[in-house]
Amino acid sequence: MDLSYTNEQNLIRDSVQRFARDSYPFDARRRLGETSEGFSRGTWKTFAELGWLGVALPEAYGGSGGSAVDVMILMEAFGRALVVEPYFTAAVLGGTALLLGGSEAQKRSLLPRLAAGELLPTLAFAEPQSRFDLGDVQTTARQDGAGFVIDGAKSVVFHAVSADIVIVPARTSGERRDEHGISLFLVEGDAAGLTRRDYPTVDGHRASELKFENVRVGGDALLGARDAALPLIETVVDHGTSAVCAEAVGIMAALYEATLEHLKTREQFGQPIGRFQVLQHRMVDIFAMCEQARSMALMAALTVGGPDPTARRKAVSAAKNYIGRAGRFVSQQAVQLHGAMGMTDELIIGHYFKRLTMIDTLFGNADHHLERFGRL
Amino acid sequence: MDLSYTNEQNLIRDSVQRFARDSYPFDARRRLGETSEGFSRGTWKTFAELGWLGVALPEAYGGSGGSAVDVMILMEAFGRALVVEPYFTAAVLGGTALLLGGSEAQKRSLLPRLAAGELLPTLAFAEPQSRFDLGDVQTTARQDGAGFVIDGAKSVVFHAVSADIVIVPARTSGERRDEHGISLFLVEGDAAGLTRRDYPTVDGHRASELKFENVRVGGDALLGARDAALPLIETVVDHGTSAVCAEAVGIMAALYEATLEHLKTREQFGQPIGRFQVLQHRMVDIFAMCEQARSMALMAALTVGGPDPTARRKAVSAAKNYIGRAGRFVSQQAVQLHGAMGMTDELIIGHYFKRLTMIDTLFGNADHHLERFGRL
Amino acid sequence: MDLTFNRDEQAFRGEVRRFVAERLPADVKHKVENGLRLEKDDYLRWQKALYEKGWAAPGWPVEHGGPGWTPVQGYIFEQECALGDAPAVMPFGLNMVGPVIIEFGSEAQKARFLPRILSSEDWWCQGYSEPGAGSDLASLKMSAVRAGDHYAVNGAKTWTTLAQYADMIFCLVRTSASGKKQEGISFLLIDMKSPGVTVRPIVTFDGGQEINEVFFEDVEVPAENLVGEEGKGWTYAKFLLGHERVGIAQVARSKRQVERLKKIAAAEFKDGRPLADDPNFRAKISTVEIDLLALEHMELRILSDETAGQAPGPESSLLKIRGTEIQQEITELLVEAVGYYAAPYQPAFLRDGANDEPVGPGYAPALAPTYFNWRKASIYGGSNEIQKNIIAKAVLGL
Amino acid sequence: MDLTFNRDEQAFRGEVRRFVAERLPADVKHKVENGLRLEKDDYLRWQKALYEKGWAAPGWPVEHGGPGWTPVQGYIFEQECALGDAPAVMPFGLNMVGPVIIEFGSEAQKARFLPRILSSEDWWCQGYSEPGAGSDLASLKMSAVRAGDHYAVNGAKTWTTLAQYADMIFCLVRTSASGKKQEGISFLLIDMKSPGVTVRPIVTFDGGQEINEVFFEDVEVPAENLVGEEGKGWTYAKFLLGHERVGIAQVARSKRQVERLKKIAAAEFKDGRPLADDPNFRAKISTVEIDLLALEHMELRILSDETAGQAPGPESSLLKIRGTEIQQEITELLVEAVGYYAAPYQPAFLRDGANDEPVGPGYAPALAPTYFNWRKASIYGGSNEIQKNIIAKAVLGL
Repeated sequence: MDLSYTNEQNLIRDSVQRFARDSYPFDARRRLGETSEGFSRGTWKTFAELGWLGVALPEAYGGSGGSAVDVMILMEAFGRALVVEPYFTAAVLGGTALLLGGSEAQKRSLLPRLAAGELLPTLAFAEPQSRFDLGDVQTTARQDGAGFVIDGAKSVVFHAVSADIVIVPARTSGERRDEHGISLFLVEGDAAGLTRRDYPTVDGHRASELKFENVRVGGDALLGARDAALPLIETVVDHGTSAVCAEAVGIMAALYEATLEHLKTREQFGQPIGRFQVLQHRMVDIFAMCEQARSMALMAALTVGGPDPTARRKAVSAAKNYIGRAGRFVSQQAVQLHGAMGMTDELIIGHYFKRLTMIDTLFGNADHHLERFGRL
Repeated sequence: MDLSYTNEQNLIRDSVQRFARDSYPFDARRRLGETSEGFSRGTWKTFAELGWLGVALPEAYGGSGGSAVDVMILMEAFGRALVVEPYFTAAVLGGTALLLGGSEAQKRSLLPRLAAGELLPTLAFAEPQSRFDLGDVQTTARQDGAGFVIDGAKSVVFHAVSADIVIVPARTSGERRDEHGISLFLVEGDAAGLTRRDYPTVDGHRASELKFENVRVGGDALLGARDAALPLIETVVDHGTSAVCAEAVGIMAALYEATLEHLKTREQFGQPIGRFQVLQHRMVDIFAMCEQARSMALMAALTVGGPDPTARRKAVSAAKNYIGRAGRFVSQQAVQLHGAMGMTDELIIGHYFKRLTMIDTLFGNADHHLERFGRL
Repeated sequence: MDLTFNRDEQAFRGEVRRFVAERLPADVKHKVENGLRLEKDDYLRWQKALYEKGWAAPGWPVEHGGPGWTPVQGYIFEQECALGDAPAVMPFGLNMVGPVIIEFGSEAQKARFLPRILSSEDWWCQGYSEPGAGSDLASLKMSAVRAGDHYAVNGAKTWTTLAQYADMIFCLVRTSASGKKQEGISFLLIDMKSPGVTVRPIVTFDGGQEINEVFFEDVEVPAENLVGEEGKGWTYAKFLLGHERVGIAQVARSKRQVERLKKIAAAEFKDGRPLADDPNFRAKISTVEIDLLALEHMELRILSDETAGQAPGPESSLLKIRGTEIQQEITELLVEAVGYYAAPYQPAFLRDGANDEPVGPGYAPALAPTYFNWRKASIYGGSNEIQKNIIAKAVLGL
Repeated sequence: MDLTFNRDEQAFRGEVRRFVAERLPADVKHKVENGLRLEKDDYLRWQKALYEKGWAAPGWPVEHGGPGWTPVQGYIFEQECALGDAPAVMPFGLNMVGPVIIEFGSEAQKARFLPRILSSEDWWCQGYSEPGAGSDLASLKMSAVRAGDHYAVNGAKTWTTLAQYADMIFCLVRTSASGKKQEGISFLLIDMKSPGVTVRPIVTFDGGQEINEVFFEDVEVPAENLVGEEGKGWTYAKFLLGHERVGIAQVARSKRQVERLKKIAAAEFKDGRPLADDPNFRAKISTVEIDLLALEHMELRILSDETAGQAPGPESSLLKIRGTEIQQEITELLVEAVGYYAAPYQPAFLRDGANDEPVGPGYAPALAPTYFNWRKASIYGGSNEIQKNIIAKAVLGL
């Protein structure tokens, strides 16, 4: 047993922390909110050059052969900087889906471009009625000659506005909530019959509602086995969940540090407010949750790529549940301890709050993962 | 709307508070634990003389025509004094069952004796498998001529060791958890075929496991309508629940006062520990819960005797849930704030703790009542 | 003892209910019901309807235009307004500066300000907090220096709610720097149109614009705008705090929100069944409902004591703490209920003017912003930590 | 990075597991598994088996009889003992006074006491708290006055765990009343059989007899029993506190209790179905399981830092706080699980000697007493409030 970083991981960590500190000022991030894509293509290119987009991909496909722990290191720093570039969508969800589901030809053609920052995939994992149930798929893909015709709707598809490829779960057989009968398709972002309604999210990202009307794709658009994609989707989403857990850990650590600093410097009643015992103990609770949240994210990252699906599900759901609960407490208390100042849009505190709130919902909230954990 | 006590209620309150303060010392209460009945027949007689046993019975049956609010006043003081006399069993459960279920003849023969302290009934509302489900009745009553033959088992029957009459729900038709088919029977405490296993409870009361083997009762032993006793049982148990909510409120108030006093007098680090802000805020939480618990017990007492069964159930379950949660917090914190001293058997604190814990279980714990509330 | 309203009280309740149903503008009701953002005019139209009926200032003495209600009537009025989705009354004029002027103001101040508060002609705001003095009000710095028949005022106030709408501001100002901090504070009424007053909006992280910084640069304030005596401002501020009890728990408004939560939970689906039927989510709803009942009946007991002649005490701090905790809990559950559709940011749908259909269900757009915004509730008006300090000291004697 | 044990660690785990399975007496295992009360002999039989194997003192240096394990091996040992239902090691000799003697004791003290601790020949207890000094240890009063070659000791210690079994007690005593409070404190080893020592049992409200008051009346203690220097007792006590980290979180023991909880919830019925299938109860079990995973992995990270050479810091206070909170939570859920059968008080069934069948299911009698008893966990060894003070100061710098 050894929980220390390798030399390579230390290098990645240094480089991403430096990037977050020096090259990703909060003001610039806010201005990105006014652009149509909501992020910087220049920054995306930098991510590619630094090897981050392919960090968890094998070298054969242009990656650097790392693991979910490397992803965790990046995501933690991205959390701290509130990075809006579509890393978890494209590199984690997209990358994992293509790597685990793709044929050799698909992998060879797509993954190197993803790692180079030239291809931006996204995964349409939710439908208007599905809530957090990945198997609740009403979108259909009807066989038509060698290809398929897709009809239906997908909701809250992150960064679809920028996506070259949308990975779409669609029903090739079975009924709405059947486990069997779901297949994955690669659909070009500008495919005929695919319409988007784009919007910003409350936490400063971009998402879209997608409508598929007679969208035709070729037989080579199928990703993975026909009718049997649900286990793959679940694995991919578990990788995404593990990644956003790490992002949340980065945010919580930043909130912890900012709040602790505030307690030490803000004076009221003639002394720093950190002299008040109630605030001291509250801060200890925050500290304890941050430490445990990081431990849980690490557990998930060390388990999510392993061979045992039950262990993977348990670790990911435990981490997501814990981090959902802890994130809520930490973000609420960070605002509370900052007082009215914590309510302002000017301070980063509120933006951390919003992102943590949305991470709880993402891929299923604390309750969803508690139940999933309990069923395993 | 008016939540002030009537003059009569003020008189009862003064008299029971005086009794609890002057005539029910904790030491004497502890010595009762070593007697076989676990309470004092002399005290019981006093209760009768003071009119407390019949406080909620109509004057026609030897009572004083009061209400559940009068019962609340008594139970609150009994809680504070940790009274072990079987008031909630005999006067509340027994009295309410006989009053609401009895024929005119049964009421005339039994209630005046109950009010006079000469008849001690109890209600066998639980079975070994039933948990908190009042309709889970396996004990059977088979018609035999004009009478019935009862077979089965009842568990944790409070004060059965002293009971002249056990009121027994038994199945006259239907299956184990059917709502229909349950009837109530009056069984003499010394009936042939009725065997008891008596034991003290962890909170210093007495209870027994009962076994019924071919216990014969006459046709006049039936209390209320045949096969249709469940609504009556539920009403009676709601009265009991309302009463123990008031008892819990008395205990919580006593814990609040004792702990506040401890915070003001116990010195550590050169000052009373009540100077520490964390303990101050904890004490405020305790205070807030005590105030709200009292409000909930009052709501239940003011609703339980009313005409609307849904309102009754909602009020009683809301009160029991709130008091279960608040009681747990208050009792745990009272021990914690007393430090190691709070762990001793010598101090009354631990005994309050035990009784509050058992009151949470009694008639269904906080979770049970939360669900019942949610179903209404 | 009786939990139900007597015949007179029931009749009164009916009267209020009818009035709200008839006179509350439908568009305002719609906004309140759906948690949308209210404009100045929305508040004013409702306030003016109340004024016409003589119900604008439930807490005021009859001689100044109060309706002369019992505490129970006041409670019923609050409750019916909330259940009927009327906007909350802006407290700054009617519940805050009004009672201070009534108690401590000069006859001239009464004659000049009270009628305009009653009729909502003047919109007031509150100048207490300063950038350096949040919870620790006593260390405020904004100065008012007497010069002939006026004060020269310099400094800044912050977190000033809806100052952008205000005609007048009541301020705690420092008129003396010597002696005990509290004793150098005075209570001054300032016209927002005075030269030297500027308002800088502060956007909150939910995207709303409710609070402001207000700067005072050599503002001349007539000496007749001083309330009571110089140096007594702290006393008046404490009086005001004790006065602000009615409706502080906001039970009826929270009940309306729970109803809304239940409706949404019934409309949302989880694993093919209504979310409202999910045992865990139902347990959460039931818990908050029960907590609300506990708060409601604690408030009723306090009200009953008040009716019996006992003055309201610092227990009102408990109502504030529990009231805001429950409000915040409900906003959280609303976000949970709606799943992914909490995410889209659609500011157009937070007002009423959007022509389009929103993304997701119609009830969704306001939910996350309301959750974010409502974090303020445990901070403003004395943070909940400060409230606990008050109870520990004043009630528990610690 | 790797969460799994390497081959050597796995082999070691197998060895410990086999040892526990073979050498732990079945009756002792039964008691631990079912939360029954342990007697002195139960502890001793297991301790002596460990001693024979050379595993009695995992934390001690090899020269004094320690096994020379890595931190990970120490962790595995703790874990396997807990999972195998071995009794917890009584810490007073092996984990508390032992390390102090090793670090600060004279050669004579080492030679005389350490072997007897290792072999469990001496049972030690701890004399810290006094009736007037609980959390505030520095104000202790028990006095030791030097008179020739001995100290004359007078005073009382309280909350002394299992003093009734003890051969020796280590005490903080006051050797000087002048100067800073802490500087007048010394660390003294006292034979419990000395004339003038009396033990008064304190019954706890669960009915147990674990704690005692110990009185000292003109007790003569040889001066050679002073550890280190006079007036340095406070320093040694702090050293001891920092040392007592291993296993403080009790994760493996709590895991065993969760397993037991699940078994009981599967055996209990609610509305005709196993309680374990009830969504709300299942959510509670899952929550405590997840909390336990969070604690476990925090402990593993600390362990990993330690293996990498970092000294254990005051973060161990976190392990104590969360460990005891989780233990208490599990005891609560066990009481909930068993419904009415928590009520019967059956002290005979808390020991192993009862011939009869208990009232209710066999697992029920110990549940309520254990819940009651376990309230001590957040009080002893420095209450959880004190632990938070320590973290706030030492880790957070507040």
